[in-house]
Amino acid sequence: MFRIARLIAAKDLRIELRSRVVTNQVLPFAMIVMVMFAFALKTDEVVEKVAPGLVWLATLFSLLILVQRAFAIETADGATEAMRAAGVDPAGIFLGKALALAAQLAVLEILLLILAVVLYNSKLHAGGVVLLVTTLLAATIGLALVGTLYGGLAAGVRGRETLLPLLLLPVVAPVLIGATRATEAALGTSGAVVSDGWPWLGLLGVFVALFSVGGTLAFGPLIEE
Amino acid sequence: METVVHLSNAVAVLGQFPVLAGASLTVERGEIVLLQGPNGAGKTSLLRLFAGLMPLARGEGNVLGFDLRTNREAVRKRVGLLGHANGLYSDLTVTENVRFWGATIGASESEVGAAMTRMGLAQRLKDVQVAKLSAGQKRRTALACLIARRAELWLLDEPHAGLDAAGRDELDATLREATAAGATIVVASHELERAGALATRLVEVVGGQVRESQVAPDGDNRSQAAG
Amino acid sequence: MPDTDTSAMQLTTDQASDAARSAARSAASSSVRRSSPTGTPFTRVLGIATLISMALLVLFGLFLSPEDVVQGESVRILYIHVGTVWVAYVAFGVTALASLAFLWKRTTSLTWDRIAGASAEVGVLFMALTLFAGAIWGRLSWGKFWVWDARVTTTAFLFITYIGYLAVRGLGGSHQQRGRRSAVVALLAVLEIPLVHFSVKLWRGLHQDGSVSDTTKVKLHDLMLFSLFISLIAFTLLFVWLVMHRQRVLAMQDALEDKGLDFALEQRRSEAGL
Amino acid sequence: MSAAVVAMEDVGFILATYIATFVGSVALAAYYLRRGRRLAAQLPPEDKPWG
Repeated sequence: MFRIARLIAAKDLRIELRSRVVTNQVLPFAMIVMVMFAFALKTDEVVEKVAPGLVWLATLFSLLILVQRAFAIETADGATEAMRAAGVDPAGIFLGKALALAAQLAVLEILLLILAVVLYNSKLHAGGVVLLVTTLLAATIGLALVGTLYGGLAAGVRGRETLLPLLLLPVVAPVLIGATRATEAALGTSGAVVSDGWPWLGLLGVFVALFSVGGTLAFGPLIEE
Repeated sequence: METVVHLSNAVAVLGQFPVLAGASLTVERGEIVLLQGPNGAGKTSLLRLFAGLMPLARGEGNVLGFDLRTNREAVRKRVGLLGHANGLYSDLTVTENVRFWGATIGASESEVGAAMTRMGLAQRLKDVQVAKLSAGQKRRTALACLIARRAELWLLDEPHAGLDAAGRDELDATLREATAAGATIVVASHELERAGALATRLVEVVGGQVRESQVAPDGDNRSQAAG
Repeated sequence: MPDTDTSAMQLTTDQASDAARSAARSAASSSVRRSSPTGTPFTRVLGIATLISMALLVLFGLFLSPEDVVQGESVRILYIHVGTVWVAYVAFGVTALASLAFLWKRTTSLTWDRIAGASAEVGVLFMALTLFAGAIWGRLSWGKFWVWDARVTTTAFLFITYIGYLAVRGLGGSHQQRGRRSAVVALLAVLEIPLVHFSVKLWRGLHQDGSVSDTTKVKLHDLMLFSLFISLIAFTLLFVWLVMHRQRVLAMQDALEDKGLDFALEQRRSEAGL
Repeated sequence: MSAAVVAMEDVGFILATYIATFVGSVALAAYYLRRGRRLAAQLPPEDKPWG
C-alpha cells in the first residue's frame, strides 16, 4: 500500500513538474482571487482583519481546481481503468494521490500567505511560527485527503465539474473554520494570542484522523464499477 | 489441458444495456483466441469481463480459478488488459510510463528494459514524451507496459490498430513468445488476416453472445511451431 | 385552513378506495385516479391517522394552545418547527442505519438501499421546511431571519450535504453500484456531522454565548407541551407514510429497469439470430 | 405602531409557516402516489410483493 502510494505520488509530482499547471494556472487564479477579495471588502482595516480567512478561502477554491486536475490526468487516457485492471491497491492510489495533492497545496498556501503579507498587511512574528507551520501542515493534509476522496468519486461521471463542489465544500467547513482561527492566532490578527490557536489544531487533527482512515477504506468502493 | 477462462451464460450490463446477453466460452491454457464480430457485438465487454472489471449480472464465470461473481478483484493481478485507451500519461516519457506500470506489480528494471527492447522503444524513442508520439508509437508503448506486467492471461482489444508493419511483426512475435512461456491470449480484432494467422482458434461474437468457435485453419501447427 | 383541507380530501379518497385495483391498473390512463398501488391496508390506516393528527395539530397549535408569555403568538411556529426538525434528523439516522445494513454482507439487500434513499429524500424536504419555519420564527422572535447559531448552521450544512447525497444516487450505473456508492457517502456524511457541529459551535462560542438555547427556555404551559407532543406524533406518522410509499415507488422503478433488461436481452439475443 | 398591527403581521407569518409545511408535504405525497400509479401500470402484480 505505501509502496504504491509513493509510486503514484512521485508520478503525479513528476507530471506537475513537466506540465506546470499549478504554477502557471492555479497559482495565478488564487492570486487574482486574493486581489478580488480586497476589491469586494474595500477598506484596509477590514481586509487586514479577515486576511487569514481569505487565504483559506482562496485555498479552498484552488483545491477544487487542483482536484479536478489531479483526476483529469488519470481519466484522460483511461489510466484509472488501467489501474483497476492492473489490480493496483485502491488504498495506495488514495494515499498516493492525496500525498501529491498535499505537496501542491502546501506550495500554494505558502505563496498565498506571503501574498497576504504583501497585499493585506498581515504580520508574521516569531512566536507564532510553530503554530502557523503546524496549522498549515494539518489543514493541508486534511484538505488533500478529503479532496482526493470526493474527487475520485466524481471522476469519470457525468457532471463532475458541478458535483465535486457540491460534495466537497460542505465537508471542508471544519477545516476552513479551524485553520482560519489558528492562523489568526499565529499572526496575531485583531489582537489574538498564539495560545488561542492550539485548541483549533485539535479539530484539524480529528478531521485528518477521520478522513485518513475513512478515505482509505472508502476509496475502493467509491471508484469500483 | 488446463482451463483458464470458463464462461457460461454470462450477462453483463452497461448502464441499462445488456452488452453481454448470455455468452458462453471456454479458453484453455496456451491458446490464442481471436474474437471477431461487428462493432457493438460485445468483444470489448467480453475482455473487460475477463479482466474482472465488469460485474457479472447473471450466469457464471471463472478466470484463472477465481469466481467472477464473488472474487473478480482477485483476477486482476494476474491478467493484463490492453483496452481501447492506452492508459498512458502524456506528460511522461516512454521510459517513465513503462517503468510506472511495471512498478505497479513490482517488475524489475531489467524486465522494463526488456519490454521496451521487445517493442522497439529502447533506442530513439525512450526519452520522448508520450504526447509527442504518433498513435502507433503510443500503442507500442502501451504494449510494452503490458509486457512488463508479465500477465498469465493477456487480453488485447484491437492491438494492431495504428501499428505499422514492423510493429505488427513485433507484436505477433511477442504474443507467440508469451504463449510459449505459458501465457494465454484473447485478442479482439477486425484485422482477420493479421490476427487470424496468429490465432489458434476463431470465436465469433454477435449480439452479446458467442456464436461459434472453430479451430483456425492452420492454427494447430502454428502454436506447435511456436511452442 | 381551506388550502390543506382540499388536499387532505384528495389523500383520503386516494387511500380509502381499495376496490378494483387490478381494474384500475388496466385503465390507469383514464379517469381512474383513486386506488393507490403503493398503498396497503397498513399505509391506509397510517394515512388516516396522519391526517387526523395533522388536523389535531392545526386545532391545538393554532387555536387551543395559549400564546406564550414571552414570545406571544410566534410560539405556534414551534409546533411545526420542532416536528419537522425531529423528522429530518430521524430521517438521516434511518438513512445511515439502512446504508450500514446494505453494506453489511449478512443483511445486504437493495431494499435497504431504497429505504436509505427514500428516507434521505423525505429528510431533505423536512429540512427545507424546518429551515423555513425556523427563519420565520427567528424573524418574529429576534427580528431577523437568520442567526449564526451552531444548531441552525449545522442544519443548513446537513441540508446541502444530503442534496449532494441524492445527487450521488442519481449518477447512474447498476443498482448495486448505486447502493454501494451512496451508502459510503451516507456514512461519511454521518461521521462528518458531529465534526461540523462541533466546529461551528466552537466558532460561535468564542464570540457570543448560545442564542437559541437561551430563548427557547420558555415556561411551557401544559397545552403547549401537548401540542408539541401532537406535532412529534403527526410528523413521525407522515414520515413513515412517505418513506413507505417512496420505497415502493423506488422498488417498482428498479423492477421496471430489470424488466427493461429482460426485454433488452431478448432484443440483443435476436441480433445474433440464434 | 399599535400592538394590533404587530399581531396581524405575526399571524401572517404563522399561517405562512403552516401552509408551506402542509403544501410541501402534500405535494411530495401526491408526487409519490402519481409516480407509483404510473409505474404500477407497467408492472405485473408479482413485482409488488406488498400488494
